[in-house]
Amino acid sequence: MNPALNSKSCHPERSLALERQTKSKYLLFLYQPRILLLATALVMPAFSHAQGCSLCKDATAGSAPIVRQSLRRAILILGVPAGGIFVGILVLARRIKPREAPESTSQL
Amino acid sequence: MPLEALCIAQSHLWLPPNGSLHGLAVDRLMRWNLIAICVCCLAAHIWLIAAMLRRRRREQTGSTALRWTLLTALCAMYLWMAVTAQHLWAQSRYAGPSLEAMQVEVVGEQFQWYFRYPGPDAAFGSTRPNLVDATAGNPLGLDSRDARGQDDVVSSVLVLPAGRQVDLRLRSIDVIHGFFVPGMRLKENTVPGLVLHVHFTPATPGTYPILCSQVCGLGHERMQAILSVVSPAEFEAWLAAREHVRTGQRDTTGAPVQ
Amino acid sequence: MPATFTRHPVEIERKDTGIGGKPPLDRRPTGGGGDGDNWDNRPHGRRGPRELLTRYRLGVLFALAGDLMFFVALVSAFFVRQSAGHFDARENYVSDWHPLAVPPILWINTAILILSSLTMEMARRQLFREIDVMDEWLGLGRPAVKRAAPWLIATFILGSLFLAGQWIAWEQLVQQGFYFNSPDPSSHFFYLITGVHGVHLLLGVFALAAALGAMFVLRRIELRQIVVDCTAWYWHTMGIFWIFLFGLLTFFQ
Amino acid sequence: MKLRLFTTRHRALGNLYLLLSLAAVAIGTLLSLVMRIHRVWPDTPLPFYGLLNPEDYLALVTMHGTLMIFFVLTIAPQIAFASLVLPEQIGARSMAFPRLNAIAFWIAAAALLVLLAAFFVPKGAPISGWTSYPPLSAIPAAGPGEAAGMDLWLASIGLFCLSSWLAAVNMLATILGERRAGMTWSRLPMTVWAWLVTSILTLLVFAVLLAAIVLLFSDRHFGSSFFIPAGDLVNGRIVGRGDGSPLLWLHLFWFFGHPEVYIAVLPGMGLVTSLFANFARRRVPGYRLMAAMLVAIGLLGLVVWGHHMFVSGMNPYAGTAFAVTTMAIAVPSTVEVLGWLSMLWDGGLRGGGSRFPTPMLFALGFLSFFIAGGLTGPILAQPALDSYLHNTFFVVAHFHMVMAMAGCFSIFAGIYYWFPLMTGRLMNETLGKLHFWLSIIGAWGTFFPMHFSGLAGEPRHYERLTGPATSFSGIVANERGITSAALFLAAAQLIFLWNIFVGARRGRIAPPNPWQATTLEWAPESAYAPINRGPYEYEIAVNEMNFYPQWESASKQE
Repeated sequence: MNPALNSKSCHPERSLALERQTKSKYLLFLYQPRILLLATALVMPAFSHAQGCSLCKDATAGSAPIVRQSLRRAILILGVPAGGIFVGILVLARRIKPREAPESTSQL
Repeated sequence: MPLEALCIAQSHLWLPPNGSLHGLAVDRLMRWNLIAICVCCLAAHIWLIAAMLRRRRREQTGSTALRWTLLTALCAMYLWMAVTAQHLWAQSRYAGPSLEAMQVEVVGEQFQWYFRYPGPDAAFGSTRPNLVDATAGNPLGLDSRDARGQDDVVSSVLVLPAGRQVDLRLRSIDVIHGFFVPGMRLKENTVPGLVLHVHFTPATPGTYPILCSQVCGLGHERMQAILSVVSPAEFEAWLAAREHVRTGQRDTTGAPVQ
Repeated sequence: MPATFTRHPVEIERKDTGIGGKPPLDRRPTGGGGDGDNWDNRPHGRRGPRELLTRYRLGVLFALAGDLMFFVALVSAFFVRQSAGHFDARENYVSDWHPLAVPPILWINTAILILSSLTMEMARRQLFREIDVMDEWLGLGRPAVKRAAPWLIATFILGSLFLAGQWIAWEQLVQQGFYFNSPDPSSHFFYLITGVHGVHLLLGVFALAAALGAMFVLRRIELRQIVVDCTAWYWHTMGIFWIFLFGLLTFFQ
Repeated sequence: MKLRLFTTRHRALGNLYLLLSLAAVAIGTLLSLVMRIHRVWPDTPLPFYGLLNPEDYLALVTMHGTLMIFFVLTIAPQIAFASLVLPEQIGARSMAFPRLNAIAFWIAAAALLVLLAAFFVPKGAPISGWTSYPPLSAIPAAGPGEAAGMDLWLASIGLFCLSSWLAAVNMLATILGERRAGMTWSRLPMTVWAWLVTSILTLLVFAVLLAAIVLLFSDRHFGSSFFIPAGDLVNGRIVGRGDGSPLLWLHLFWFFGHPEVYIAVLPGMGLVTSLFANFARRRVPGYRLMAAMLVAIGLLGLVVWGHHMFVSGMNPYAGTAFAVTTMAIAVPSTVEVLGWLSMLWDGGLRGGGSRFPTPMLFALGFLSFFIAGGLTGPILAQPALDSYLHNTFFVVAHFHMVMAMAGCFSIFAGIYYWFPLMTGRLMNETLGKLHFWLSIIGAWGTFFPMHFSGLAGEPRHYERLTGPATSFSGIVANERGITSAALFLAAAQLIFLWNIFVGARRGRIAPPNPWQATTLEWAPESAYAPINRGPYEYEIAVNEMNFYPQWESASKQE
């Protein structure tokens, strides 16, 4: 795991480092689609800090920290199950063999 | 396409004249991005047409190496785009406004922009939606019992001094509007229930149109205002004139005094 | 598996026993070429036993995955709305969310629902007991249906009880002065979540009734199995959803 | 093919779906023409209508977007083409649940009728755009059309969510469960991969949209306050009761709205891959990589929705995070484009058995628009630039090129390609080529200049340029050009309609496998051998046939 991605990166330079490292991750998964999942999983913390940074004087200064924290929770609540179901269906698809596959008939 | 790439290369690229400090960097970034994608688009189309004209051959001329090189190059381009753009974004948005930035409140309501200056006490008076009454000269619902609001100046034009950083607090009374100043390369929605802040520094004096960029109802395209950037002296004079007529009813038809 | 299962060829496709295990000997895929009875080029190739069951289970599974996202969206809205607020005239942040004390009867309802899930599972198992299924295939009465029916009826009653309990919970809330459109958002969410889930369970109860009827009407054992099986999976999933939603409403107010 | 209404046969349903989309696209195009004409001559009364009011213009925008995105770009490439050829392509005899397929179609048809009914209720259709941001869409008093029209809009989209949810369940069950022996994951045609991804996306995001619609509806009618903030004052009445948050709607809606774009364009990507392989007579280079990239686009597409909200009061750090993921999507898309280009280049396309029939031309057109429109994506993915370009015509140009035009061209390609499967006849090649060239000229002429209007800062949804906005006077010439090009483009589609209807009646009878294709939808009725070869085995010199169809079993070869 990538420390810069998990640490609360609220400062510009650190979050720049954050997205550089994330980019390089994305370049990787060209060769290894599996790394895509890892990369997405790594960006998730970025989302989680995205809405909840106590230093943000700007755009959301009008909303209380609890709102941003709840928004970040909501983003995770939306994104994580969706990605999970997506990957789950793909895994299921790998498990199911075409009909009359020579050895085992597909069962759930 | 090549012509576009050229005339993009030599500046203005159809953007309205820029009047803000950060606008220069935005324009530069925009220009280089447009050049990059025009070149890519052009190259891709040339490749496409060349492939259509190329005589078919039996043997597999595997261009795998070429593909991966191109892919790496393009990814480097995306990385460069992302990094530079995020750098600019961080400069303009991550940090709050400077402490001596001038506070101005922008209020959008169907279909009109209002701009409120805090006055000498540098504090905005509280507003109540049930007091809003544009005909009675109180379009923002200023609470007259709030001392901080006594010296607030409400105007329908946004007059700003050149060279001083401005911290806009964006509010909306009814629906989501989009506060868009093309000349300042500035856009932020005004969301009811939220107070959003954007800060920028108007540089060159002049008048710039203020538009509503988020569809807000049947008068959407009429919801416009004028930003006039004046010299600090003129601005002081204008503000002083407004503050004199402040008592009792408010003046909502402020025009910049010359 | 005895060969007595084979009907005449036109009937064979998609009309197959739900009895698990390998396809009958003469149905084994003989991949490409082989004996004259190569069933690979029989008009509608079949996968062998449980094909139909698998298909319907897949359908129910995907439908429920989408349904899960529906509830997930409601839950995320719950959390956002919970913390939303505004700055009052004195510039302090006030929120209009007041935690709602859920009626205690919900605990009883939850227990009832869990119980109904158990009875549903019993009913489902009854329809997959090899001996009874064999008998039904051989036309010796319908022991499986006879065993399953009481459990199914029990599930039906328990499900109706749950719905009635939810209704009572609403009544109690109304007596406490919490309506759907009362200014308190937590009551919006209570009514919305319980209501949406109640609609799902209402459909489930209808499905139970339909399955109960179908068990006696349907002539083919595998269809009876499918009806009960899919209803069971739906019912279990709704039970799990309810446990999560109940935890949300109770502990995350 | 005889078109029976209450059928459950997948091909007939595919035709019905396509006819539904055809009706929707015809209406949507007419609406867009009215908009274009009104933008250039705002004060000339329209025939049969009279003068167009501002709210009418916004209603046109809303209905155009809703019709095109939901009823054309979601239905036609995905479920229409899927129920047309998906079962054959995986070697099945029908969809997993034929009746469910029919039910989904009829729900979609009902949704279309409900939506069109919004034109005829008092105060007309909704004016809040296809994104219908609250509070504008949550408060009937907020504008004309926000009362009954908005309710009908919500009902229609709710029905549509239900329909596409059922359709997605059906497609998933079919793709996963109904494949013939030997149709392994590495032997699926690329279209099936695309349909797999889009049906998963549909399953996930339309449920969320349905939830959002339920919340909005209860805000409108049951006095709740999910999206309406406190003290919200509309038309002099305080309607805000609780502390609702409009941003919540934005999050929920765009969580649906962005994957929707991929639902619209991914099937086209799969289809053109097949068409390139078919007409260039080549294998698909890096088949596994291309398929994996389709999946990657779909998966990444789930976590980029925030880039529609850079200027909507979202936290700047969220902007960065979403911008990173959005940029990341450019990578798999680039892999796809490079794959196509090198695939076309390697063999060369002139002579040697490779041809340019109409489907191939439209596939190439798709590629052109996908490149041109996709490349502006990385610009809009940068918050710093998007905060200027957001909701300007630059965005309009971007998504019309990469979603609308690329999507429509892939639909055209599919219709020309699979027309023999629908009607047993071929469409007229000459008319088809004419249709293609006029269309691509008209489409480029319509949507490319919009970039310049957008760079000049002209916002969307403006009925006319008044007040300070007249500073865009330099744009007017551009606008005229766009409008005339749009009229040209629409006129070119008449050729297509004529070609369809004449082709369906008196077109040349199609030979079996007219395109010399390898995928299974062209298999003769009698071929049920298990699959033992990949989908794109072209340019293999065997006896008098330079390709192996997938239905040719190994035993037949030796």
